Amino acid sequence: MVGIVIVSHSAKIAEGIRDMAAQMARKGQKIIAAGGTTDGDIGTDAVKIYEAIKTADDGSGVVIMVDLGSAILSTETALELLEEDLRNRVKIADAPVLEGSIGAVVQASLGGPLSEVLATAEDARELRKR
Amino acid sequence: MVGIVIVSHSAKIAEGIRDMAAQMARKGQKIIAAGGTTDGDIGTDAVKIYEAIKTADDGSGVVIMVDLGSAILSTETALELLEEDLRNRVKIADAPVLEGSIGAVVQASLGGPLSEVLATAEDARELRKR
Amino acid sequence: MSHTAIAAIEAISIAISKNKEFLTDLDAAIGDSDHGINMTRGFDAVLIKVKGLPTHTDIGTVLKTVGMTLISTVGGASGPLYGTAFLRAAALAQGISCIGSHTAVQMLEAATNGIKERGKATSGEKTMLDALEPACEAFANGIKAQKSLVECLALACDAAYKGVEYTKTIIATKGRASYLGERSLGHQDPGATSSYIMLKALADFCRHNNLEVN
Amino acid sequence: MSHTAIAAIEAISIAISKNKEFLTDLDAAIGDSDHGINMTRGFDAVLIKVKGLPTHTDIGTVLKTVGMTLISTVGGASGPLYGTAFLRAAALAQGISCIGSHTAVQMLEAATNGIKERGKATSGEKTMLDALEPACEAFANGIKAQKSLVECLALACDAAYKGVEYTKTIIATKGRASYLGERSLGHQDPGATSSYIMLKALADFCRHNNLEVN
Ligand SMILES: Nc1ncnc2c1ncn2[C@@H]1O[C@H](COP(=O)(O)OP(=O)(O)O)[C@@H](O)[C@H]1O
Ligand SMILES: Nc1ncnc2c1ncn2[C@@H]1O[C@H](COP(=O)(O)OP(=O)(O)O)[C@@H](O)[C@H]1O
Ligand SMILES: [Mg+2]
Ligand SMILES: [Mg+2]
Ligand SMILES: [Mg+2]
Ligand SMILES: [Mg+2]
Repeated sequence: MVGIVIVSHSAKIAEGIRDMAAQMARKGQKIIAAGGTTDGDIGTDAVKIYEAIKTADDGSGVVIMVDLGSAILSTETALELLEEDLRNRVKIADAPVLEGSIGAVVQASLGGPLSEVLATAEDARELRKR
Repeated sequence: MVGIVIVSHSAKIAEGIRDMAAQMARKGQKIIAAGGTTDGDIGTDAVKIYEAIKTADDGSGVVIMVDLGSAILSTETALELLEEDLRNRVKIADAPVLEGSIGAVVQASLGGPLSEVLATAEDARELRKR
Repeated sequence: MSHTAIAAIEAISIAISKNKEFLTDLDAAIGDSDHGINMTRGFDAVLIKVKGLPTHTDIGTVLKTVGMTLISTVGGASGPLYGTAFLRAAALAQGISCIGSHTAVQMLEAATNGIKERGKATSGEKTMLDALEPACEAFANGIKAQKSLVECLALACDAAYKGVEYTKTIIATKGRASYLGERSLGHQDPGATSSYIMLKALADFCRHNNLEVN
Repeated sequence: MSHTAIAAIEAISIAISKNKEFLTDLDAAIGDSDHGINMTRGFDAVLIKVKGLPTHTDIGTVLKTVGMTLISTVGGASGPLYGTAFLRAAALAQGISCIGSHTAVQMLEAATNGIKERGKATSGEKTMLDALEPACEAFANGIKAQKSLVECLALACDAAYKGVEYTKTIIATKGRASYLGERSLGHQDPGATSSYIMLKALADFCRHNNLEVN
């Protein structure tokens, strides 16, 4: 199954999204939270994200959900640290972090390939709240 | 200043978003987290949301950010509990919960009126992650 | 009388508790594995609240207490949905300690419409409405045909049961199960099932207690 | 030699620490009040790491250690940005223990380009690039004109300083300050300021130690 990494400035948010998404996941679905700085402050950590990607991948690839601007910068920095082989099957979703994560996890748990999981995550942009 | 209420299925998420958004806020900006069930489980609580709205309003109105489907149902139920006067100055943003909350808080802290805070929250739908 | 209403709520609550795992398992297939947990948490809280009400409370207040408690404790979509249903029914039972047949129909209709409005949903979307709408219709028809309360509730239960079966054949377009698209086919909807369970508990309660509306 | 490189990093680190509150206050006006905190946390961690390196480590490894530590400890946008800058510079200093003037120019350019790529930004967007790009150009021109390292760094600092002043006159279109739109006008950019502070610390360090490139 495609793994999901959730990158947020806040560890609480990344963990909370993981917990919410896990409710919709099949057993064995990897959902890795990579939020906050090592000392528990608000921020992102490219090395933590790099480790999370490696943990999330079982060979099927990884979709990364990110919150704000600098989370993208850290995630792209993390990608640069990966060996090319793995990097080629890692995608950053252009989607809202919470809404996209839920969709991505559902699709990944259905056994969808990387491209479909990414597309489902990005469909969350069209989600309406009213 | 327009108050912001953050409704999520997860208390951690609502609190984390509040903390992240607070970094961008002026003093006195009200950002109220209304996440999770009373017993700490994942879910939403219309009465908790109702209380949050009342706390968030200083007369300028409230923008509510919601995560998924049933958070909307609980929030709309909460609106039904409000007196009409307050209900008329409360809006649910059609926006991603995290991304919209940050924008809404920035705009509210700049002293923007309800309509502008709502519009800024909803602009977050256009935020690109790549 | 309010103690009868409270006893009926208690019967519903017991039925929900008994089906906690069943409902949760149904939700595991097409949702987030919590419907039984949600409903049990909600009705456990309801029981404590309604038992704390003063004797001779009117039925409206009992039902309002149920609704307010459900919206604040269930946690899932079913909380605001069933909560709204009870609140809408409560509004028609304010000050009453005995429900007439006409009022009973109106209350069930108001409850069902409350769910439709709250959920922005209609029949055929694989939700609790697929049990409740036909049940409501069957109940109303029974009353129109001057059948007894017990008979009418039996008709409503039959209709709800068929509705639950029907949900197996359709794709969810509302709620979490809609995330699954076609993969929701073949599974019965947890919310439709809990609606049936509640109606059945109410029907059994009325039958055992020889209750009648007038 | 690596101990010189480490001493230079230490000088930069001290300068950042001294300006912790100043940088944080600048960020409070147009960001999230953490730039000084972020940078100090990052360089505190950097100091521990580089001091733990074996003696005779090449400059590339020192700079790589700085970059890796910054990307993992700073927390804010400046972490991946400055981290990438150091990593790009490090790649040009692999195995070297002494930097030639040509290499020095290339390293500063690689660092600046790393930030441009990582941040998808360019000059005029009210970021650290408004200090770094002119500084980089001034430095390269100085080297081309065969000026001394100390002179070239002085030119770079002047250019960076002007860049910081320039950021007061423009609207942010990258990073958090861009959320403020026109309200970012009149404030100097925290990242441009920290870039200037780091360059100034490096220039002072080289001047005090009579360092020269060849
Ligand atoms: N918009 C809606 N309209 C009507 N019923 C709905 C709607 N959304 C969900 N439901 C009902 O709620 C049930 C799920 O309840 P529950 O599991 O408690 O909530 P959640 O999906 O939030 O976990 C579904 O099986 C369905 O019957
Ligand atoms: N996309 C970008 N490109 C270049 N520099 C940027 C970019 N985004 C932010 N910056 C710089 O980073 C600085 C803010 O750093 P910091 O406060 O540590 O991060 P954050 O904004 O994540 O809290 C800004 O002042 C700006 O100079
Ligand atoms: Mg559920
Ligand atoms: Mg749920
Ligand atoms: Mg900052
Ligand atoms: Mg920050």
